[in-house]
Amino acid sequence: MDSVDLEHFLVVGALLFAVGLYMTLAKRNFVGVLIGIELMFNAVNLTFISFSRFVESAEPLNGHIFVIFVITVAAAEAAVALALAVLLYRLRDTIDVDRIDLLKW
Amino acid sequence: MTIKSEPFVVNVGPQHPSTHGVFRLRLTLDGEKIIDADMVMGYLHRSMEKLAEERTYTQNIPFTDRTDYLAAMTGNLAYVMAVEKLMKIEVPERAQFLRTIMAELQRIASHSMAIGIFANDCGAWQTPVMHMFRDREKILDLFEMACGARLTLNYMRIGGVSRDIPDEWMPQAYKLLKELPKRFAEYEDLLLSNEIIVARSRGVGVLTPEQAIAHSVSGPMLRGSGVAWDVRKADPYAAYDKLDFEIAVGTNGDAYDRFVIRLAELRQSLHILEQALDMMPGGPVHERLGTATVQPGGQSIAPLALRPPVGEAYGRIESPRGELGYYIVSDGGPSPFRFHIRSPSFINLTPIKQMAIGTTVADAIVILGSVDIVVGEVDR
Amino acid sequence: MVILLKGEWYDLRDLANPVRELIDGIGLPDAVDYVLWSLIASVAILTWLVVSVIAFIWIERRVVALMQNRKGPNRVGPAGLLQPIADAIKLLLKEAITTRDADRMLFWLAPIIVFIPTIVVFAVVPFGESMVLANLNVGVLFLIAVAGIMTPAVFIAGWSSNNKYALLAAMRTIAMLISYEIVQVLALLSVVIFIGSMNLQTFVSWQDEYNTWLIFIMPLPLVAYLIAGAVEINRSPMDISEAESELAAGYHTEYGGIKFGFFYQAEYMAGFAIAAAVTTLFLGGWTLWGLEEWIPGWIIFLGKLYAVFFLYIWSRGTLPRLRIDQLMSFAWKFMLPLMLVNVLVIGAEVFIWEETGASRNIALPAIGAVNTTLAVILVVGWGRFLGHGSGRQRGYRATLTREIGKIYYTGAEAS
Amino acid sequence: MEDTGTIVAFWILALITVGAAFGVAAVRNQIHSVVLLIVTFAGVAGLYITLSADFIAVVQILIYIGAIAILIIFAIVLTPRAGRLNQEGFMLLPALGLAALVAGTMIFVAFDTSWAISERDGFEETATAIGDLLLDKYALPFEIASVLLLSAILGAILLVRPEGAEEEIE
Repeated sequence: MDSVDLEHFLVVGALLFAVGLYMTLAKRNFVGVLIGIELMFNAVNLTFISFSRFVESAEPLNGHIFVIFVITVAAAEAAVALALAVLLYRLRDTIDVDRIDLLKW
Repeated sequence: MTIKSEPFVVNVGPQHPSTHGVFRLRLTLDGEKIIDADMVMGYLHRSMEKLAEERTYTQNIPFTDRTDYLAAMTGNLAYVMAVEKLMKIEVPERAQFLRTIMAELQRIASHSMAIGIFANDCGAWQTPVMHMFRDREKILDLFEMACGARLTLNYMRIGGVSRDIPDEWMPQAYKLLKELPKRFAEYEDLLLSNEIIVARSRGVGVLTPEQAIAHSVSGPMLRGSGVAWDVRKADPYAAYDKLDFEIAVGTNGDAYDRFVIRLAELRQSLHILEQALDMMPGGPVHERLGTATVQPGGQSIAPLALRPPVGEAYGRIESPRGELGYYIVSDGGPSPFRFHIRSPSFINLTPIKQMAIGTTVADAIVILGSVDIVVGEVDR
Repeated sequence: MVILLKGEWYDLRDLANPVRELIDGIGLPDAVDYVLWSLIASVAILTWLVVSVIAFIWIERRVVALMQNRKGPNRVGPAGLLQPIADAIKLLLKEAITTRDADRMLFWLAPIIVFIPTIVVFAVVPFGESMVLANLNVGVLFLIAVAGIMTPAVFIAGWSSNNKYALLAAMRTIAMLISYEIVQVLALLSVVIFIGSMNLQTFVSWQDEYNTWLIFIMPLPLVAYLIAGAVEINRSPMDISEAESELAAGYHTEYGGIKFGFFYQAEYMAGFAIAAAVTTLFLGGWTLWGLEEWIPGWIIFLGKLYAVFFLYIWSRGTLPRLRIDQLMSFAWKFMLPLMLVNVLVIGAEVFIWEETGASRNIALPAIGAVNTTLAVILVVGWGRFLGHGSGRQRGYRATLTREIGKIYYTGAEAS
Repeated sequence: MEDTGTIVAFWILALITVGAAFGVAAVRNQIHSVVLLIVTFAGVAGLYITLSADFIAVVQILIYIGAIAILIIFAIVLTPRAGRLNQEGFMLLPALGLAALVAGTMIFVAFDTSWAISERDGFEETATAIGDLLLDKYALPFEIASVLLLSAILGAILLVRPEGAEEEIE
């Protein structure tokens, strides 16, 4: 506990990712799934930034650039996905992913 | 694909800053858009029409103060005119002029409030209404000098007015008349071309003349829809036939037009007042009725127990809110058999559903403000 | 005198000096020193904020009263000075009601969350030469980002109240704040391009060095920022999120007692935050053309801040409120294109200045003149293009007639 | 990173972040879940600051709290009749197992790998350097990202536009 190293941040990232993964797989509500995806994005970003801070590299700021692109994509993804959720709700009156099964087998 | 949007019912009122009393508007919303509007009235119902059947004709005058409490003079006037018509009483000329002057002063006071409150409904945080209060205050001072009361005046009597104005009244009134045009010019400058007020009220709450007539609205609402109609011209009462004035009409029938008309009517009222004060004749202010008692000061008081002949009468005037009518049926007894008030506030409210549907919540408030209701008169 | 004072611990030109001398004098370990120093600074800023809010509640009420022909509060204490304190005591003593179907946790949380961003902003604001709690390199971005926290906080307040007015107001607020955040970002972006830094202290030193204020160089972003700020702090004509005459009290309709007090206080603090940002970014911060050598910089800063905040009081006493759709179209159709053009123009100017290497005495007045003319042309031209302010309504009066029964209706023209 | 401030800050922020993240998955009420998600985002922003990534931290607050959380809130509010319960479907146990497995693997890898740790201190100022990189080396991805955002905006508008909006525009 006398210093904070890369591993600490990686563990936080891993835990966030696991929670996100769990939510994405298990939640019935479409919005819950999205929240899970956002959590995973955050975990990845955190990992990127910690590598960029700690790991030997010629251009350490590349990690930051990656995070910026990830955030951009996440924003776009969130907008489209939530639009899909609203659309789905209008069509099917539900956003329960277990009940959206028109394409099932 | 249709949008399945949850209808969202919002109760504007009975406790709400913009319903000017305890009036309730049930709005059904789709987002911010109004898809249905219902009026719920009766929160201030005091059953005046029924109570009046138990009281003598003179005792009923104070009731007329309390229907439209922002324009008590006009309420008085309409009622006493109806009774005078029933009893075929000729009112002395000085009383006629006093009635006209008081009614016009009341119109200025009431319209000032209406304009201020309308600006308030548009979101101006109290400033216009406070400025308007300044003028209204001076007029109420004049009322106080004339009859001792400021809000519920009880000034008119069957056969005239309760007492003559004191000597200091006329100079005071002339002083006010000199002040007011400057003020009105200021309000016109500030409010008429205010970009935000125009944006908020232009094209909002449009009422076509056909709709307006179908709903039998009156007053600034009807004139706002472009119908040149004013009881003062159409069926002159008091001293209006001797006075020169114009009717202000709008061309678009929207909330902005009603607001503009009220501003223009302030000027017209001022014009009427100037003429009436100059033309004011001398003489008694009260017709001496059969059993009238004469007070030591020479003031005559109408008897408590008037017994008009059997019959019916409808007295109507142009109150600040529209055509105010009192319909009275007499069975020959000391109290009216039937006492009905055609209250402009109530009737002007009826097209609000047409006006509000399709607009937004903010517009509904502006429309309500442009109708200029007094809930005391709506519910009576 | 100034020479004598300079750098001494009793030099009042920088309030931080005496405190720093004192702490250094004790000789504590670094960590404790750091924490103690931050703590003292934070408490000082908070105290100043609360006192300012209390003072400005009184000032606002008195000033608006003067604008409205009234006297304003004048009973409690001399000239009503103790009125805000009496109000605060009243709010504290009131029962903190939670409505039955409210979401209890969020209902209690919302006033606290609303409070956070308004205070945190002041961490990066330079009150004086060295009076800044955290000299962030991304200070400008920080201002915007922290203000963005307001949005979910307001939503939480509106949602948890379980009140229809509150929910409606919360949705309005979110839509509005997000729209104007974009305007705000673009307004500050043009400033940042020009200065070439996002550090607020750099802004002050730049304006000091070049002996000008950014308000003279780029008035348009200032106006845009002030308008976006008015939206953020619910000042008329943008106070639709708590539109008194429409939605009772907006998103804090259900809040009473000290919880309402929190919202009220937070609103004022956010106002000070906007004023502080405007002062620092556009009005030279704590400098006043050399006068800061004689007058403590923080007094200059506060003077400017209060002057900017006064604008909001003024507008509140003067202007009616816009409708939500008008406000949104104002943001998206009017402000956004203008701001985009502005960013482009400023970028071009910076580029040309660098390329030509003109001296500052030529470049700055030229840029200022170009920007001011352009601002006027853009605002008037774009406004005309969208059909505003063409003077069409200016001469509109009611038609006067003596004839009865005629119909003058010509059909409603669209606004 | 040995100084006391950073260590204390890291542990507090890490606990808040991870705790709030678990809360996001665990609480029943969807709105509470989003509020905790905002806390997680804020915690991650704090962690970025301890990693001396000030620009990214501010961007995190700006985009995630100011925009994405709001979008999620909008989605919840706009779907009123959908269940607002944050409940799990039939995938609960497999998901739990998989998540635990992934977390375990990643933590194992994190501790097992010998990372090439550099000895440099945190970044002094990242904003300018990031700006330079974005407009120089990464100019093409930057442009592509802007096109992506534009198409996302258009797509989102197109998806939720009500039927008959074409006539309204004309």
